[in-house]
Amino acid sequence: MVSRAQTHRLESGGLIDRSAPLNFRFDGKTLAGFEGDTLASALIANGVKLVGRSFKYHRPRGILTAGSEEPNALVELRTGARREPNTKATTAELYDGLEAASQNRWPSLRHDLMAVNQLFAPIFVAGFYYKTFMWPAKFWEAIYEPAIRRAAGLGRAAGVADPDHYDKAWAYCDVLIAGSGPAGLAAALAAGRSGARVILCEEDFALGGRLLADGGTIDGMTAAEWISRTLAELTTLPDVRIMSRTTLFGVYDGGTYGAIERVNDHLPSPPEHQVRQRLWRIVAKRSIVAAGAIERPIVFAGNDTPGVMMASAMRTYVERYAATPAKRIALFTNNADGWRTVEAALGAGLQIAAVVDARPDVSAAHHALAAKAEFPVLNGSVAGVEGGKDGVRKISVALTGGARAEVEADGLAVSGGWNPAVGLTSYHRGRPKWHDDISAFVPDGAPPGMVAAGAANGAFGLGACLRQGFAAGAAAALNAGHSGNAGTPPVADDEAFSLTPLWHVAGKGKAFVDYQHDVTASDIELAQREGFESVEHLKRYTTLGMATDQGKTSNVAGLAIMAAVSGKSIPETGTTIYRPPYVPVAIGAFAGHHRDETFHATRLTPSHHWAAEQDAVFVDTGLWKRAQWYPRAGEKDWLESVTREVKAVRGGVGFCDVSTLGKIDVHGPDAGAFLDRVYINTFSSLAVGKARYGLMLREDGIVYDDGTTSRLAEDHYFLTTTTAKAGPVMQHLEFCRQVLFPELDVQLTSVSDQWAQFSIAGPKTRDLLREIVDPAEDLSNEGFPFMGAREVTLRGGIRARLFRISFSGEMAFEISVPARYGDALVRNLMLAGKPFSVTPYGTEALGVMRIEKGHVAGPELNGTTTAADLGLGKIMSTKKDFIGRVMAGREALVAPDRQVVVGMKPTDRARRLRAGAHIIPKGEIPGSANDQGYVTSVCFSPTLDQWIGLALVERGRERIGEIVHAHDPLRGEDYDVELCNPVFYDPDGGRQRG
Amino acid sequence: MRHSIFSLARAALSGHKNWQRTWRDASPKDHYDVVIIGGGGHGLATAWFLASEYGIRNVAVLEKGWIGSGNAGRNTTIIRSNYGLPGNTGFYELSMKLWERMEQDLNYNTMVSQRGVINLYHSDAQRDAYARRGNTMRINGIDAELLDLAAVKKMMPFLNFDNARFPVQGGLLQRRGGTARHDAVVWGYAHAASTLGVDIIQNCEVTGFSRDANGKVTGVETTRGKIGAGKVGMAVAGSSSRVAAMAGLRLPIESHVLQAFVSEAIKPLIPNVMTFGAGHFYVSQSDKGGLVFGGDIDGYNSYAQRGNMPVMEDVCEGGMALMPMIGRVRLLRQWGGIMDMSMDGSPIIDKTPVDGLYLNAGWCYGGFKATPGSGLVFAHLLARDEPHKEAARFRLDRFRRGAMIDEKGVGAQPNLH
Amino acid sequence: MAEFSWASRSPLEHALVVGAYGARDVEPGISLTEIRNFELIQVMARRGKGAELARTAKARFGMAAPNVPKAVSASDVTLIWSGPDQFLVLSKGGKHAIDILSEAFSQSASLSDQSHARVLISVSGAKARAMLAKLSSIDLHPAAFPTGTAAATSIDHTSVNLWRGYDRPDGQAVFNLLVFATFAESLWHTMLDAAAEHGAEIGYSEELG
Amino acid sequence: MRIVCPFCGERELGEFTYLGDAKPVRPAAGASEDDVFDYVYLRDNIAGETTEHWYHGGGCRAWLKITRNTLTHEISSVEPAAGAGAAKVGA
Repeated sequence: MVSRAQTHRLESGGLIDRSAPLNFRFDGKTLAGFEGDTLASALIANGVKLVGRSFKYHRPRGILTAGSEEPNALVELRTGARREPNTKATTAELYDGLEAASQNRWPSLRHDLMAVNQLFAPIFVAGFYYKTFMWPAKFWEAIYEPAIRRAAGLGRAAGVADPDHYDKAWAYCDVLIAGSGPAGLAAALAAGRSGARVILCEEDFALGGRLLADGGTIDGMTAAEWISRTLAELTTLPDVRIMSRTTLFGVYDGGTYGAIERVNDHLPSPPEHQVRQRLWRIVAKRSIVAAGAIERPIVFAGNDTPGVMMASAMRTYVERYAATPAKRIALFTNNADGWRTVEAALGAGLQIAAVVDARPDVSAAHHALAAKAEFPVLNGSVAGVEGGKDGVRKISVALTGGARAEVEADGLAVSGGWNPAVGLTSYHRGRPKWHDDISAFVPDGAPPGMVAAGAANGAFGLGACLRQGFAAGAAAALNAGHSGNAGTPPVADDEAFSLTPLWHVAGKGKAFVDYQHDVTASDIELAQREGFESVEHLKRYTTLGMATDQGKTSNVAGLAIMAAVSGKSIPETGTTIYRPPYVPVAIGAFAGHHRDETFHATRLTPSHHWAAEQDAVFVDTGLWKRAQWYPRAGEKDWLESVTREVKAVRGGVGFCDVSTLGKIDVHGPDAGAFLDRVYINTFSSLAVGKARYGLMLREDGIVYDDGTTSRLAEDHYFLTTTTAKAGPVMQHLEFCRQVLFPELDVQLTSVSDQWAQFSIAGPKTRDLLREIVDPAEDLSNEGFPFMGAREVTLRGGIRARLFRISFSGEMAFEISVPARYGDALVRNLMLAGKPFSVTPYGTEALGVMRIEKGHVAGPELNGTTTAADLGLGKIMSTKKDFIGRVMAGREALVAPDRQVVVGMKPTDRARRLRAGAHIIPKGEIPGSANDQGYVTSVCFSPTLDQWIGLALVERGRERIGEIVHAHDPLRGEDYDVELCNPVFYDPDGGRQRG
Repeated sequence: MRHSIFSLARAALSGHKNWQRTWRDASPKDHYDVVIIGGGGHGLATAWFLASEYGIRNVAVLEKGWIGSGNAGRNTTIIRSNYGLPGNTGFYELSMKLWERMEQDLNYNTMVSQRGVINLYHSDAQRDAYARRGNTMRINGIDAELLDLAAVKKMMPFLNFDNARFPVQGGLLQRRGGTARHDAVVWGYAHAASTLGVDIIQNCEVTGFSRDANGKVTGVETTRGKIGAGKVGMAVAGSSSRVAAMAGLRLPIESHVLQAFVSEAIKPLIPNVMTFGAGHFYVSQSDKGGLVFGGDIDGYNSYAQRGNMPVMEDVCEGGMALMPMIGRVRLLRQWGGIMDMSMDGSPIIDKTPVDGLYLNAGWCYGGFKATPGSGLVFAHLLARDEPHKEAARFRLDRFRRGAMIDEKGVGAQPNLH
Repeated sequence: MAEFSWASRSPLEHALVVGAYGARDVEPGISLTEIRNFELIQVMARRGKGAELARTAKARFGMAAPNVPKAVSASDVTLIWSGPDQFLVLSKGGKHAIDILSEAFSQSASLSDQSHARVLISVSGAKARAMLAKLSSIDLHPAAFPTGTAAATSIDHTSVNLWRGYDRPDGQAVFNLLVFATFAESLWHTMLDAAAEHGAEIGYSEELG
Repeated sequence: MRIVCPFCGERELGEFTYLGDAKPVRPAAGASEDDVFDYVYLRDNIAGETTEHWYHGGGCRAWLKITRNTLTHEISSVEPAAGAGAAKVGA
């Protein structure tokens, strides 16, 4: 039974389910509706006319349309963290408990104090702000801008994290169809019957498009009957997929389309484990745009009064929702189609006050209808509307010939004709073509594989829509390689379509073109007067068409008016560029799963879970989580832990997971020759069983990456990269192999994840290793000298690789085992290391020891330094060609005054250093002229018991011993430092060779 | 008519019937002292500085479409001078100082809004790099502050601090940075330059160069006929290679698409300009209420002024990683501009090997914020035939000499800058 | 002298929880099974040795190695195409371990052991395709991706080898995924998120399917 | 964009990485600084059809030569790099 509250609901008819009543709240007031309603239709059924306030003047606004083109009826939907500003009431599906609030008003919708803006309307014309608010300069940020920002902006975002989930998915089809109206359904039938994989997207929750409101007879059936039969057949076809609540919003290269599925927006919140919305990337061989057309307003004084509604929308509310926007309706039309609203209204027992028809001749049938229903047909135009918050009261009509008339009505239906939805067909910067017969822009070409059909293609008759849709469906299927029998097309009559173009009725009072942005006809005239004649200038100067409705109702009228005032034709004036998305899409949907902690994937080392058991502190390095240090009970800060770890290594033995290094198998007879071309130093001469440090340049001569590479066999090298460059170096080497040096017989395979690799360092390294490694293996200095590399067997028979290389400067080995044994190896090292109090150390201690040792790393390999800058010029071979050799010789890269790596320590031993400080000659006032370098890496050195650092300093190596000034205004620090040898620890390297 | 609240009120009384064109709609003359190709912000600013600073008023600006139809109208409106390398630092600060007096200079409100630009950092290494950069700025007299986590939380409590993949640790803040209304900058320079006698000629596409026997450029051939010129300046970022090719030049430049996005208008949510340090995302909120945001270039050479979907997703992922509160805010429009990506990520302002032809190009992402500075130094070069001191390092031969200005340190791969 | 255990630990040992996951009110639409402890060898032909490699492979495995994106199986081994002139050898029990194969292919190919570099996950069930559509950009429609089809592709910006094995006894398609070991735990969580709405049955096995 | 990898078939853009114009050829050993400079720094930057190096890193790891229109993004041909796979090249 019809709830008492629904004063404007018809007793019968419509596609609502009267057995499923729903309660909802609008601005705190509880109202009732039915399943099948939109928020807009339910508001109408409850007699609500005032729904929102406009952007600039805060004028009262009602519901203009019944679709995603709605400029006025925008609300804040839902509450709290789920609040969605600017939600179109016309597309929001009603659910029980829905909460909506009007926006952009204060304190209330009925009494909006911001409406005082209307008093200043004479000043707030298009572009007014460009001409004022300039004095005094400081006032902009302080006063004007905050006021403007507060006044603008429509709805309020939640301001807290979105609690809902989103995901993204891929779909493939032969034929993609946008729209489920007569053209779309006919296309799906033809393509599906032909055997094609079909996806049909419909943004509405009900299928049928305009048929749902306009009805009609197809194959002798009612539209409703035909829709259900068609859907029934489509579901029997194996590869036809119908996606309702899904808007196709964009077309991208290579036949990739973007669509947004509102999976659970029709519920208060998504069920557990389900997403709110899903972003689809649909790959289609062919696509058919059957997105219909949008009825366009006529611009006249007072055309934004609540109760003024598009004619097609008004009959949609009556026919589909059994809701009556008004009891006594006037129609203002310039075409025959508008009259359907009269028929619908009469059919629902509503009164017609009058029809104002701008066409010179109205059909006999319509005259007969008027006579029968006893309403006048006035030849002329609506020149003004009396009314306000509570809707339309009276309409004044300028009759052809000059006389005036007045009509009492509480609702005005307007039809200015129809604009095909040309968005999708124009997103590759295509420009639609003007068709005089329907006075509208029609697609002129489209992205590859796409065609338009039906109203979207300018075919407004039902019969034509079916024919075009069916033909397009069959053709698309055939082009996609499916030649099955498409059967016979559905048949219907074509209504006559006659239209007399009418865009703007001159007259007193504000006449709106862009309702939401309050752009009036006079704004467009002003823009033209000021030289903003190009439609793009017009758009940017007046903000025409830039609101949330993307100008769906305003663009064409706007440029028609511009054409008129600038004395050009509409096609000459042209359209702006159409931009995706077709409807606004939640940012969360584009992100999908990739937000918060799942923003990017995470890489874990083989010892990760063991380290976590030790309460290690982890640091993000690229995608990796690495143990940064291992705090112990009683240690007051990271520095204390790191210092302990360093001392433990220098004094005994420690180990560190270095599995994050990039590892590459370089195989083949030409492996050595290949490495000679990618490294600045030579590897073909490296003996089997030996490792060597290597440095790579970019082709522009700048240092790219470094690492040790070992020769495990004549035709097998094991190359390591830095953690950061693992991926890029692999790509670079493949480029060298496949593109630059294809004649070399070399193969590359990333084995980064195959090996768990640990650095074991400290004077007691051998003692520990002997516990782990099979006793038969000779680890003596003779049996396994510095820079040796070979496979060994561990106790228990596991095969491993040992590399005698040192980053810490201590006697050290790197050991690698197959990754799934990494966890066991760590535990065994701890077990075997007990007697030597073996100490796991993290990346901080690693960093400290490399700085003490003067090894360069990320902060020095910063993409602007040369080998010589890093003190590695001497290893650059002069006897061979290699990547970067020639460009490295350019004058500015070999200039004597370059900034080069040097060590530094504060003259005040107690002083802490910070990276990022700049180096200024002592006693000089800092300026760009004497800014001679900067500090790259610093650490507290437990070994030297003071802070030390590395810096890039002009002529640094010639200035060892010089006292310079470290200038750090950001942190308010200034102090003297002494430039010194970057190798602070064991300069002759005795310890690592010992 | 001079703009002021009073003139506006006066105009209102007369129903705004008396407003003149914002700039004269000029037709080409036979000859100009200087012809500038490109009616974007840089070209129009150059013309205005030539007329106002260097007294050269017989100037034409040629625009193939409507003024501001290139990157001047397709950017994310950010202004800042937080660069770290010699050459960039001084130049962008010169530009920032010109932004600060632009409205008074032009008598046009370009809505310069110094709301602050903050670059967030997420690791110690990033902090150190920002410290180096911030100190460079301070040493050059530019405002810069290094904020710690607490300060960032205070300023932007809405960021994702609790469950972020790459937690924010702090940020480098330039309070004088901010935004400006991009179209208004174009119209403002057009308005002011036109007032000083500069001819702004729209729908006039350059199709070739006129050269004399010695190869000197003596003018341009256009869709509106030959136009003679004492000097010709190119300010056509996005099309630099195509125009230069007409003079037989190859440039160290590639054209790439940079997308930008705007959301539906919402009430004030984001107070400043932010860049995410662990992904490709930067954002500010326009005075109209839209979130204006962007990220990385699409990654391949392109002259198609439209974006692809993977980058669109990548940018929104960055946004949702940094501030998941924007999940329900809707993306309203997506567009793409064509960037002049140079081989070191920094611009080129120099004479060319062709006598009489001057180049202003290679702006990468820096084009909009550089607009006034670019106009001044390019005007200086055109007027004096020697580089302005703040543009002395933007020479064309720096690549040959190895004197690159590579802020990102990625080398000669434009799509990585 | 300490006694060592060399327990092999799967990268998923921490994250994989046997049992039901996600939606409970529905019949589990997906089963996710990790296959543990296998041998996986990358075989890449040397320059100009493609044909020789093919011959050797046929002799060695009794079937031709795939030279297009396919996976072929014999009783004791599966050969998975992984790129031009290269394939992966998946087996158990050491018969096709690195040392043995290196011997066999020494003249024609370069081999790298990947046994520990990958995690093998098998995805099947009525909703397997719906779930994989969220992770993979490959068209898995039966006509486009029949049994035996393989793809070297990416999930979550990470390289994976994906191939369709023999259908389950109940006729459901089975999709096998080789993912990088150090990414495995992270990808596993992504897969669980994708599976949750359909309800998933989680398990692991020592048997190659 | 969709790229038809000659080895894998049609794949989405995300699997590929772009390097740039494939026309410049790396000068042989002993080339002059000018020649190498030209190779490293100067570009035709054509608006229209151009041949480029792309890497199928998210797939079979083959380097490809792709002919693509920079105005429309339409791809007219995709070829493997000379040294992709085990192709025998030169000596």
